[in-house]
Amino acid sequence: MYEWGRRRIKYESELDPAFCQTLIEKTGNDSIRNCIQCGTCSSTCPVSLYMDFTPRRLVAMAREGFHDEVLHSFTPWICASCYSCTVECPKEVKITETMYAIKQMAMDKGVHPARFPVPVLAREFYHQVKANGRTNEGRLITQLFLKTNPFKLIKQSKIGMKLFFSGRLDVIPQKIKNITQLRTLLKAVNGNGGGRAHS
Amino acid sequence: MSDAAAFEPRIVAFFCNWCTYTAADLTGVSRMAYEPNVRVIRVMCSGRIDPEFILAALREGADGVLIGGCHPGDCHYIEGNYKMLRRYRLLLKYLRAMGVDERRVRLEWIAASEGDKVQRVVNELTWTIRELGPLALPVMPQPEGAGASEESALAEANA
Amino acid sequence: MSKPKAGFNWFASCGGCEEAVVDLHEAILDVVAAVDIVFWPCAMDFKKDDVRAMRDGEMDVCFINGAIRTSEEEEIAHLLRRKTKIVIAFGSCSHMGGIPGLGNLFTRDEILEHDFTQSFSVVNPEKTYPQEVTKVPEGEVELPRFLDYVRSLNQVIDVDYYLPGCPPPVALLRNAVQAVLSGELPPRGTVLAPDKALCQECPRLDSKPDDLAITEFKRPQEIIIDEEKCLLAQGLLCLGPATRSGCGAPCVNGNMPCTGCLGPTSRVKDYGLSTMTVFASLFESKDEKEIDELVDKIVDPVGSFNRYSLPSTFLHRKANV
Amino acid sequence: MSNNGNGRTNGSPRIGVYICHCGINIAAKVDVERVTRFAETLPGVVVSKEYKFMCSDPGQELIQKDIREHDLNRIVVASCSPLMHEETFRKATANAGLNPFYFQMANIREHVSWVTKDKDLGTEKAKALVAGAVRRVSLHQALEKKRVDVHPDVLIVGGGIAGIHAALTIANSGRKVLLVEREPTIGGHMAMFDKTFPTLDCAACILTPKMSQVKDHPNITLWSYSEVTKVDGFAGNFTIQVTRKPRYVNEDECVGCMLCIDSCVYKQARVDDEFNQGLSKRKPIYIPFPQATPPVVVIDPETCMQLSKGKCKQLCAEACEKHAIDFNQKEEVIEVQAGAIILATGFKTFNPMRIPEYGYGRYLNVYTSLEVERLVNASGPTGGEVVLRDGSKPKSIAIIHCVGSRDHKTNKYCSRVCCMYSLKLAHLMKERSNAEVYNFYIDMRTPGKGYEEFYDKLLEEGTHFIRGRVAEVTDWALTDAEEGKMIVRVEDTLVGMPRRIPVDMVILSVGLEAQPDADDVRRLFGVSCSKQGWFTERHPKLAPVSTATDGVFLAGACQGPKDIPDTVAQAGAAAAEALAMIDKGFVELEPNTAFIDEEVCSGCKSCIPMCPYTAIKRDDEKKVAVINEALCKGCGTCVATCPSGAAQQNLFLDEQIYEEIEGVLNYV
Amino acid sequence: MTYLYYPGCSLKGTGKAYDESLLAVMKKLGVEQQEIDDWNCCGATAYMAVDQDRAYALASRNLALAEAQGRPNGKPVEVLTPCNACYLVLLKAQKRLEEDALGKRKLAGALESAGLNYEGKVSVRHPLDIFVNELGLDALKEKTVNPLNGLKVACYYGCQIVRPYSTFDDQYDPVAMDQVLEAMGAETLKWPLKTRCCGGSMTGTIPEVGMRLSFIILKEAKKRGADVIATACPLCQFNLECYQNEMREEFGEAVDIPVVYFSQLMGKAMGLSDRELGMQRLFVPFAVPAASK
Repeated sequence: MYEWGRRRIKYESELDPAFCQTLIEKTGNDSIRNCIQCGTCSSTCPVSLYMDFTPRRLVAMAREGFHDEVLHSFTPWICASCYSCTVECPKEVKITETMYAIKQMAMDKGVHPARFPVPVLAREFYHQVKANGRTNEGRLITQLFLKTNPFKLIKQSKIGMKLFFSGRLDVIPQKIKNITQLRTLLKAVNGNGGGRAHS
Repeated sequence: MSDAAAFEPRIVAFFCNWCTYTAADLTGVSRMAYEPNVRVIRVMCSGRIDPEFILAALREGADGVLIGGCHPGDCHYIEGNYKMLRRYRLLLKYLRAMGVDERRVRLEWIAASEGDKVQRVVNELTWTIRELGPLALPVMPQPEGAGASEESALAEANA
Repeated sequence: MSKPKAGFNWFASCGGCEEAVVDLHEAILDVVAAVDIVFWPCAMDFKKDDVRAMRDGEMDVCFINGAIRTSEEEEIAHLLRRKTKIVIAFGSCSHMGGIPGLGNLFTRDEILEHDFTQSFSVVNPEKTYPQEVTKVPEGEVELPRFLDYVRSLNQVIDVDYYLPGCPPPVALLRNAVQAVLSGELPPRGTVLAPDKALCQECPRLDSKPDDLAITEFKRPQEIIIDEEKCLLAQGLLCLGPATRSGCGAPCVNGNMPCTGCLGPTSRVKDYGLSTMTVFASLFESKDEKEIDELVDKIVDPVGSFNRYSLPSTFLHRKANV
Repeated sequence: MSNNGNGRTNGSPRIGVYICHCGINIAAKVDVERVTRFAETLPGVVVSKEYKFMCSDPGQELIQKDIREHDLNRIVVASCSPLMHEETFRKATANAGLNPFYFQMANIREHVSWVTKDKDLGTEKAKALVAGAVRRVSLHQALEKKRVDVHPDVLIVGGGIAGIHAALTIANSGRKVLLVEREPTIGGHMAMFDKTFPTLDCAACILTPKMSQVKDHPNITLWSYSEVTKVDGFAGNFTIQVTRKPRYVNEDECVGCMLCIDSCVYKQARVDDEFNQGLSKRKPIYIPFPQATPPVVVIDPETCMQLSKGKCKQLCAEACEKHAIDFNQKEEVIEVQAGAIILATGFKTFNPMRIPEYGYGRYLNVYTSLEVERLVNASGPTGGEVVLRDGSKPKSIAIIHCVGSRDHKTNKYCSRVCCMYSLKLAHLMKERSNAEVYNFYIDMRTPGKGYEEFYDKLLEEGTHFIRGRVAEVTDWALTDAEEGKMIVRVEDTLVGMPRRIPVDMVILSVGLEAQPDADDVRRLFGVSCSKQGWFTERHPKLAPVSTATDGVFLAGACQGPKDIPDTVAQAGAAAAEALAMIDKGFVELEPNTAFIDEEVCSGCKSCIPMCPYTAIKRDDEKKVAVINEALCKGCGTCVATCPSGAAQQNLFLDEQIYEEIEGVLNYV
Repeated sequence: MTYLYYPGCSLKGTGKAYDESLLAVMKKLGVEQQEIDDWNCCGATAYMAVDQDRAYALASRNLALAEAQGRPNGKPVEVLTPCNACYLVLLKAQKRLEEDALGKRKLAGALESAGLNYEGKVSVRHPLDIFVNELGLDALKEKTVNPLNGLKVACYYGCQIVRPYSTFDDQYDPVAMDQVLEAMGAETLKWPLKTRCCGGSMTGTIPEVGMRLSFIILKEAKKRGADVIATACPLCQFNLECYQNEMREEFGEAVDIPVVYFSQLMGKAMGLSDRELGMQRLFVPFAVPAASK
């Protein structure tokens, strides 16, 4: 949001020239260098209207090293992973993957915007998988609201009840048989980020 | 395998004048860098390439050979490339029988506009051969080699 | 003036070449009359020491047949070289490695193991292998070393001339002897046979189509061979187009394809590759799969194209073994 | 193998080696000094020198001086690709009195310095290539180029503006031209346009006079509705087979009165009119447009009752006083000779069905730019009035740029003309309909004489320019204003906000693509083409209208998207190149032909089926193969095949190649 | 051929009806299936977004299990994956293991330490792909006993079924579901929102945005006269159906319209009972109108 008197200029010394490269290594492809700033991503995106920076602007900023703006932006947290930007991009920029990478970097640095419960959801998701091998939607949602906005839980309880009575809410989590194997597997992977998601 | 790091393959390439040689020029014009291990010999048509050249190159110390011709149907001389293809398929069988890894001799169709393909193919072949290691064809002692002096020594001893 | 001194020797070969000398029939008397045979272990009792005793270059000409496989053969080859003015590699084995040369498809150990333990006719439960030195009550007995590979004669010593063939055709031998006697010899290194391929003297050449395209390969036992028609046109692997002439095409006249014993003409560096090239180029198909199907019909490309010449190819022997 | 003698064919070589810096093009990645010193150590090398630009006059003089002073008899230049400067250095060698084929080139620019990152490795590679060239050149032999007379006629394929202009240029110089056009009329795409940018000349006004000149020119033979089906021969002497499709109307008789069309049993025109892009209908017997050249009707066998069903009252034939209609006309195949060929086969427009997001084919009022060209054309289906399919007038129009251009999923390249023609259409639409016109562009590209000024003019006219590539043309409305309209979803990238813009009409500025049969055509003429199907010129800068095949030239958009001024300029250039070749009267052929050494040839006939040009015959007397030098094109396939080494190829002797192999491998 | 079936967590929870109806329909069609034993969570979007490598590991375990249980016999093992998110993640992992040598090496090590091995012989398929491209529409027509005549269906594919790795249908305007339901007599809507995002997990995380996205889809389907929306994703179905009351409160406009799984409609046409198809689990009840019978 614009504040009166706040300066609107970027000095070269404030930029992180290595930022783009870091991001590229994270996503494993250098497609964002191909961006021609045509805006197809932003116009095809169903949620770009809720973002602080459109995906196109985020790519432009990432490429030029606007480290702070990019990591603090809530654009990636709004991304719904629908991939329409990725498939429509005329230069085959992997935008969705780039959003993932930005999220991971933001979480690593602990700078993600606090009001977005996505990391909370991810963390809960991770714990459930680690414990049972599968997720339980009911618990997922309950935990999410408990940890972010208990008030919402009350609001949503009506739906919850309905789900329960239509047999669509499993209260008892399903657990896979060979959970040891799964844990060994997850442990063997060198997590490439999101360190906080499973700490 | 510690030698593998130091080993740099020597590769001879035979490129046809019209498609692949021109493509390699385009790779240059487009400044697409590739592994420096390849030495290109220009012929007018892949049909000119005699398998004897390929094996002569291996015998002379090449670790791999690349043959580049026009795509099927595109040969500047109508169908020289098919003749090369036939020789190549038979040659591969011969190489297998003779214990030479067939990945060392590669035939590729590369059109004049495919500068990027030259880059890719040369890199791939170089990397493959780096993994395969030196060809090290068996060498036979040459006339007047060790055997000769041994015999003389033997003869003198017996004399 | 004394008669020229001549020698004959026999290394790794079947003995057929010696037979070819005998095949001179009455002409052999002329040879004997014209030269002094000072060394011919096959026919008369000569020992190594007899050769050693000669002066260097004492023999005017020596015909050497057979490839080099053992240490003894190598030693004697060098010895003969020193004692001889003109060394003539006599027959395919000596010229290009010959049939024994196909031993280069295997390692020495593979051959020994097969021959002394696995062969049908062998019973050798203790796996006894020939030893180079064996102690017997009388002392030590030595056997020559079985070398790692087979070589043609020129891969061991310098060779002056080559008389190709398996065995060399009598006519060529006669010409060679005459040339030696008259002293009218071509440049060193020459193969003493016409420098044109067999098709030149093939009686069936006219039946060879101008637009020959190979669509199939047959083995001689699979078809009834037309006695008039070009063998290649009948789908047989006839190596005539790539092989030196001078033999009078006895195989073709006997209704069998040429197998290439006279080796290549002078411009060819690798006989097997050269023959493969001509056949492959003549395949009809342009489709990789079909080509491979045809290639599959050539069961043994090395044996088919390098029957007599494996050691003198670019590769010499099977690699990476 | 040492058992076969391999005497060198030439006596003691005295070789001069010249290494080029090419400014820093080579010197940056090759230590030229080191390579020069290395070359001195090679056998036979008498002098080894380096120079900044070998191809320059002083560079060439350096070689010539050395030839005379050091009595050199062999020259090696290590510089760029032989395809670039081999001829230059051969001439330099010849000017010093040496046979030009005592020369060999090592390519240390395209194949070394430009593709190698490390200078040491580049230097090593350059050394290897120089060694190969030195070893090879010592076996070079003196050769002579063969001269062949040139046939003076020119064949031009394609009768769009490029073919028309080239044909007129050549015909005006007094040479004969055969112009072959696939469609029933010449004129190509330009004939469909209304106005041309940036001057807004009427396309018909400037094109149709040229079309009639073609028809009337005594030196031009025009074969429309015809295709080239076979090409044989070589530069200066092409034999071309042309297939003339039956138009079922005798071309010499028809006067273009069109009475036949009026009397066709079809009272109503029912067939989509190709010329009007399907926006109007025509009859089975038709003339593509009033100024069609030749002005001869044509019958479409697919829809004509007589030709498709075999049953019709044949009212057309009755109506024709000249009795020109002939239902029995058959396809004709004619063989012609020409010395040079100009390809001017043009382009096709991108089919926007491939981008379903833009709704072409789904929403009625989404048009391609070519359709709109017809729509605004006074002789078009609406007489130039801008109306939608339901007859209403659009109040707002979106023009979407880069449809099928700059897009990895369709065509990666920029089609070059769309920005300008979009501006032209924006102007025309505004002028004719007074609608709000929105241009959606990624980058505005107006590099041409008067082009930027045209853009300025459009800006002044109040047309909207929104920088952003459209994601979607859709019809789901979010606001009342959007109801019943098509909505263009786009990010206004300059504002940084997504926008939804409701419009009545959408114009897709479709890109240019190569003709769908470009691949067959290029094979026919032996030229190469890029992955996208554009014919490849011999050199992008220095030989832009020549091809890899001597005697075949390119004009117009078949070589790549281009606008009318560029097309005409290129057509003139192609005409000039063709004329230069013809007026010289002869062509020189490379001496790299094959020959047979009768001493070695056994007459085994293996080489005969190898030759695609039937240049090899067997001399039954001598029992040896004989190569007809005039027919041989020098591929060397017979040489590689010959099992006894009797067949050899000039400039590519077996021994020369073996020397080069040994040289590049064992150079240290 | 027997397909290996990977239901995913949602089909055992909120998407139970999808599981039930799909299995019933496949049984009726004679498509044999066998659930992958001991499958685990696919590693879906929420996970993929923050810990890519572990997400791939989760997916790979499923692929490895499938490969072992399917006993590849030259042909790839076909894994039937009805949930959009699972489909995308498994497909993405499969592609990565195919194309990215480095990624493969990384994963292979991890799999090995867990006693697993994946050789790349699994092909991930969506039921719609199977119905259209393997079974064929004629087979579906044959099994139709109660054609859905007169029923106007808005086919809603969701985003991840055709993007970005899948190739069986157009990425912008897919038609597989339309073809299936048309073959069974229904009339399908030509509309531009077939693949527009429903909001995904945002209905939970940022409900104001998530609900808005679902609302747009429901409103447009209703406006175009759809009787019912057919979905192919448990999350889409949940978002579109369960929040309809909340949407009415939030946006002041009723968008009540039944939202069912395409497999439920198929089952209706094939004469299966409501119970078999899990119809009782719907929040917004749906019955094929009498007129259409």
